[in-house]
Amino acid sequence: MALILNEDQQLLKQMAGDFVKNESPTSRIRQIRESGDEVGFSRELWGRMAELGWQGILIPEQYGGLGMGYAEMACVLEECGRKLVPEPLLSAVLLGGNAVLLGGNEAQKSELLPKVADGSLLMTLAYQEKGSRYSTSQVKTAATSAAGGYAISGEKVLVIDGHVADKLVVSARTAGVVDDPDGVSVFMVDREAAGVEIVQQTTMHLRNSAIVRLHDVEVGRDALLGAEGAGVALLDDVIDRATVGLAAEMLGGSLEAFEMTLEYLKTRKQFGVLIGTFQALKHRAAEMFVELELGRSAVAGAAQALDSGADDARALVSVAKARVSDLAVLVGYEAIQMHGGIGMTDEHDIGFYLKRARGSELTFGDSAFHRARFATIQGY
Amino acid sequence: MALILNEDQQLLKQMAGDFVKNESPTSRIRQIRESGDEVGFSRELWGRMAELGWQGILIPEQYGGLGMGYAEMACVLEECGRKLVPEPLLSAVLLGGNAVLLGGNEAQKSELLPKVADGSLLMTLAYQEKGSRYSTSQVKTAATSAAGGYAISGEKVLVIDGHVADKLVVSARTAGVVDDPDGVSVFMVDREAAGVEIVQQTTMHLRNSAIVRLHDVEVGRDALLGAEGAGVALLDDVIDRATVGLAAEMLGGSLEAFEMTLEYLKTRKQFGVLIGTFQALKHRAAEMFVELELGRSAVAGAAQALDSGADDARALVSVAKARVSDLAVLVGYEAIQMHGGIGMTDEHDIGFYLKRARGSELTFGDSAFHRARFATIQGY
Amino acid sequence: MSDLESFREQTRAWLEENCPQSMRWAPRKRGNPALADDLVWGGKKQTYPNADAKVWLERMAAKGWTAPTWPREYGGGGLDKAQAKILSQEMSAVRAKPPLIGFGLTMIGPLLVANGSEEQKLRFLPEICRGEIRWCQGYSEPGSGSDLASLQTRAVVDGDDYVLNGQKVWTSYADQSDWMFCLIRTDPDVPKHQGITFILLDMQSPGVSVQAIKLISGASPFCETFLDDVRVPRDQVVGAVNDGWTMAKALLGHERTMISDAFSESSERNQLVELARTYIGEDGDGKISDQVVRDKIAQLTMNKVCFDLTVGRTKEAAKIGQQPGPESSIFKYYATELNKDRHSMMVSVLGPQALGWEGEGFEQDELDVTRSWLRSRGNSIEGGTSEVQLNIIAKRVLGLPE
Amino acid sequence: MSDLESFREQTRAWLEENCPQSMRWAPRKRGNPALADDLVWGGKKQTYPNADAKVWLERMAAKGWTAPTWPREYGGGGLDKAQAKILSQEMSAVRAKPPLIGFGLTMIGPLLVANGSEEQKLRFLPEICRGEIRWCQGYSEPGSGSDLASLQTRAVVDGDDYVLNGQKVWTSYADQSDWMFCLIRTDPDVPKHQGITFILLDMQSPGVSVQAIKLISGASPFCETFLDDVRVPRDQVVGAVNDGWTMAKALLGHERTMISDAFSESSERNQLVELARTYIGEDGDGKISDQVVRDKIAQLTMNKVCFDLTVGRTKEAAKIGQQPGPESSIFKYYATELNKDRHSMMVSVLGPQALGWEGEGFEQDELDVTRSWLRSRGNSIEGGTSEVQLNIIAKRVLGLPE
Repeated sequence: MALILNEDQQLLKQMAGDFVKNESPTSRIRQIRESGDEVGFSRELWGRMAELGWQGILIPEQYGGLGMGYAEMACVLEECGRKLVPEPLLSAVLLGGNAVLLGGNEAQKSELLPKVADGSLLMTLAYQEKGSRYSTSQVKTAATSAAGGYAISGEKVLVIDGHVADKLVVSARTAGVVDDPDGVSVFMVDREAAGVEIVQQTTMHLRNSAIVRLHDVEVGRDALLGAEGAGVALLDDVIDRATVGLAAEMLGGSLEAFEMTLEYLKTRKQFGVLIGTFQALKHRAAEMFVELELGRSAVAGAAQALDSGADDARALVSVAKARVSDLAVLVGYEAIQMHGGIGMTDEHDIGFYLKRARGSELTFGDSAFHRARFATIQGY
Repeated sequence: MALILNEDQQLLKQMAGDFVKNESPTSRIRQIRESGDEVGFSRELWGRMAELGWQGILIPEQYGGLGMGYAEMACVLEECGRKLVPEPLLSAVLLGGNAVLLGGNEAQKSELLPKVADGSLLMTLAYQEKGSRYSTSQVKTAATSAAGGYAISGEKVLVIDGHVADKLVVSARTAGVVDDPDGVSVFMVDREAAGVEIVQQTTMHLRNSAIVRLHDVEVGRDALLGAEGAGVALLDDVIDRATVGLAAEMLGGSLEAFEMTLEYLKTRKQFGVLIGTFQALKHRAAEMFVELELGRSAVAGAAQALDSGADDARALVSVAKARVSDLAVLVGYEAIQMHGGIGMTDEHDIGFYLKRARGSELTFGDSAFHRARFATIQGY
Repeated sequence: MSDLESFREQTRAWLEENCPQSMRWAPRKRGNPALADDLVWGGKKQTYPNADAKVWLERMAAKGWTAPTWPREYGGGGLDKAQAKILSQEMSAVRAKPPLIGFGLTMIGPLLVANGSEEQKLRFLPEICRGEIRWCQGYSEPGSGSDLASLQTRAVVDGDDYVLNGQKVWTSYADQSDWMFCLIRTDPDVPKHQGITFILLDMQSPGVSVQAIKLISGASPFCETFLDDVRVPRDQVVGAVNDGWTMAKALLGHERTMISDAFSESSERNQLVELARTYIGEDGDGKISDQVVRDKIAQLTMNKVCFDLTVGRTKEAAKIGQQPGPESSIFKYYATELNKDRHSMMVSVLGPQALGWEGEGFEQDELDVTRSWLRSRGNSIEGGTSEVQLNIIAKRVLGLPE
Repeated sequence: MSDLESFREQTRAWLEENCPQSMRWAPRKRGNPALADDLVWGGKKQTYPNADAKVWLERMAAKGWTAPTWPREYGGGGLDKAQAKILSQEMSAVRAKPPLIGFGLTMIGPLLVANGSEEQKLRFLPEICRGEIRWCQGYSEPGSGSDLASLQTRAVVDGDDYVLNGQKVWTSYADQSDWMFCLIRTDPDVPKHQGITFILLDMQSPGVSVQAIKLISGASPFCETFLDDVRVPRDQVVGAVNDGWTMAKALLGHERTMISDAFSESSERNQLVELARTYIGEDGDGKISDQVVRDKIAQLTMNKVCFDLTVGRTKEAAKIGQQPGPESSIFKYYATELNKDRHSMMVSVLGPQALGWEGEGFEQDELDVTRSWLRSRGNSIEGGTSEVQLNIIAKRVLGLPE
């Protein structure tokens, strides 16, 4: 196991942290919210991230990437999570890019992955439907055979960065009924294709998202990723990887909120003394620290398991997502409470961290979902 | 609702508290344990309780009792719970007596209840079997028709005060298969009857208990309590009432353990100061106080619901048992932790309270059992 | 027929005749906090939700029944306790909404009745009863937080006036209010609990400016109030100069009770169950299909039952004239923690449908759950933090050493 | 072949030949704490579980491999780190049980190697290596609890001796031990962390009496030790007089690591699942039939996984020569809290079958669950309470103000 960072990884993390601190303070996300900016991120900064190679970290060298792993990706995403960086790494690389990498044939990979790696192509995954909750098999969207391919109809919601994605990876049912694990297929759909309607959503946690409506959208056979009807396995694999990325981001957000709170405890006076001298708060801070360290281990363990192709990778992904979900919400709640009234104001940044914490908790499965999945994997 | 005590009840409680404090300090239960006393309580003290009328509180005046209710019974049991009083009120009155009161015909009631009320007859309920957990329908013990009545065979465990009970109220299957809610019948069996074998058990929580083995024990038709095959409803009603009694006892034990701990916090010094000055411990003590007040309300609510015959009585019994189960374990754990090393020694009484807390928690259903039952009653 | 019985009959008849149908609660919606918007807070900025609301207030105020137990000379109803109880029961019987609510009736009014000068009573109480002025409370300041006595806003005597300078925060609806009752430091040279005076302030006074504070939930129930050389006549002091802390303590008690009362409605008890049926589903027996969710909902519901029973104990004791027991010290703490837990669970039950802020893809009910959840996080901060509540229990109830 | 490779080959061959079959772990039972009874703690009161245990100890001690890295002149193996790692790996490969365990090897021995006088090393270390003396630790006193430095046991100089008076408690297995290393106050007139001296005490000395403390679990792993005019030669002081606190700190660190290590075996991870299958049952798919229990077991198992991963981080860092990071401060706290939670849950899973203490009606395994649960409650008290651990994290790691 490689649970601690080697020198290269430490350097990568350090650089990512500096970049984020200098280029993307938390105030950015506030500005984007206030301005109603429809893009919701900076294409210029996205380009500079590509220069640093971030979009290519997970992509093999033969497709123009750096061929590194989740340990490295987690370093970058943890730092991005600290400042709630809005650029679409999660969607473009971990969802869209991974769908091609894990499900695509050689032609698809050769064509698309280099563009993902250099940041020129934005992809995302459109798998959730209203009421589908955290399931990949709850698919009502239907793909029927059409001349030379398929015609897809249905509605996808909470598509991360769906408002800007050039290509949408869409799950649709080619056979079976809702909740049937077989019969789901995965297609790539161009945003410009006839019948695609995209409506931007405004989320509580300020994660750029969209509704994607497909009205008899025709795609060719070459739009299929992986075998027809075998999409659930592909979706689960893709989402597992995105989940580790999200967990790293959540760890970063939790660390930042914790450190902001620690700083507040050390500077805020009440009743004539620093509130950080109150033992009840000290113990709660120490308990948060314990959870943060366990969360860090969980993320490292899951990343390492993916990188080494370990048998227990899926179980460790659930461990990580369950842990950081509970961790992020705990820290978010405690951060607000310890900040007192000021923490309840929209003006203070700490509220963003609570919102993002729960938003991410409810993305790719909350802790109860992952405990149940873990138990199933473990055979009990 | 009558959630607070009226003057008579306050007086009863005060007198019970004084009696228990003077006559039955916690040291008694230690002495009984050390001496290996096979009776496990004092017949003399039992007689004096009868003089005070405690055994007759719940028994209608026409059968020689005081015709009072669960509010009054709870007053007495709360005080008994404070000192872990070993006399068999729970078994003789709340289990055995109630089985006759709720299930018996006029002849049975007229014959037996006066003896329960004056303390001369010890009865108990033998319903649990190995593996039956908290279910009243998990009954393997079988009653088959025999000349003039039934022949009963089977094994009952953890029969409270079964080692001294004169009459055992036994559940046995007259029809159906294990776990079938129909087909269970309730019989009275004399301890002296041929084929009855009683083996005393040594329990962690020092609750006098026994295994009762029945080898083709013959009983007449007049041994049946209630209708043949309708025993589960009777058992549930009886156990509901005993549960409220046990909950009152648990509340008393929790209050005593809490007060012992509070006293320790006020007198024990560490690092040169009283440990009760540490804010982390203060907050935990205050949280325990909150739980104690809620537990007190829950017990009062359930007692009042039984006394008024309220529709929601069963739901409130579950609320009370779930609450005091969690409360008693919380207080037991915190009491040991706050006492530190001395709390871990057998020599200190506080350990008795933790053991009794969990012992009572696992009697008549733990909090998870009662939450599920509550949800079912509430229709969700 | 006794006097009380005849009072009951007359009251019932009057209410039946005078309470407009639209000012009666719909049976099922009682206690739904969304409906609080329908209620009349009074004041010059009041816009009535409908014509009936105004009529209802005017009719009740004319009888003095907006403040039934206050003396008639100050605009109240002059009822004794038994009569007031009957009025309350009969209003419940016809499901009448309160004609008027707010800090005037529940906080500053009672204080003036008990501690105001005759002049103050005659000046303010009738206006309060008629809903003509709305009040806000100016206690907290930036930096004071839980340590209320550390306040810094200063008043210095200048002729017949005080001149006030400083800043108040967390003033509920200061932007909607006509007057503020506030705590001001009048003597900086004595220990902090002394030297504070309770002052009534006209929000129209020159030098008063108000700015709404936007919360993480998006709502703005609180304001910052800036006081810049604001002149207040010295006869607007309530109680003795430098004895404001005594006045404040009584009112703070009121506020804590109100906050916990706000959560003690039991009609919402099963909202979680309804949400779970919708968002999680149920099995063939009508049980919530996820047992873990069901277990947590049962726990929260039981918590609520236990809390309601505890409040019930205090109410029963009050009925027979007993002082609130130690159990009342847990109300603020537990009610707010419970409310937070309940809202937190509602978000979990909604799952991804709780991710909305506004716009397409989410029902209004869903958006309300999310925003109410965020708002609930402040419950354990405002009106005395949970930490302060635990400190109080540890000290005053348990007697643990300082 | 490198020197290390040849060392590995020789070691493996020697172990294969010399480690008796009965002194090898059964593959599945590794980490089962019940087996700790098989292990040899040494000392004059040691009764060997079987003849092989004695042979195995003698053979290993003859090679110095009971203390592989100690110098050969003190009875150790004189191995360097690389060799010691190979020995450890090869012992694992043949599943050899340790020939000898105890405080001599893990606590007082290393301290003497580092800080003992030459005389002390020659006198004690060989006996420790051969398992001839067993040690106990005399730190805690009645009333000292978490505040170790407040100890009161006094030593006064009399000729070449110290004369000791006082009482030690929580001495693990003092009744089984030959020697005690203890902290004694030698100067009462200086601040409490000063004036303490680290002294080695022969338990056979006149004036020493030992009484076992029975715990709530029924077991007696600890003793009280009374010291009544006990004479100890002054050359049995380790380190400088009045510098005992420095000595103690190093050892206390050792103890904390040991306690958390004791719970980091992962073979027990699924004991809860097995118990749940037996006592709760499973559904048609082999899932635990009570989803709430299943959820809690998954939570506890995940907690354990996260803890093991955290320990793994420290071990990896140690391998590349890094100091333990801040994560190591959580080990004692979390390991003991987790162990308590796990045992508490085991009792819940057993339900009524956890009610036994002894005798009929309960299986031995059930009685063990109950007693182990009770024993586990002490984990967060001994070796530094959880409260002290949280204080340490708050102060040293988080830098929160005093």
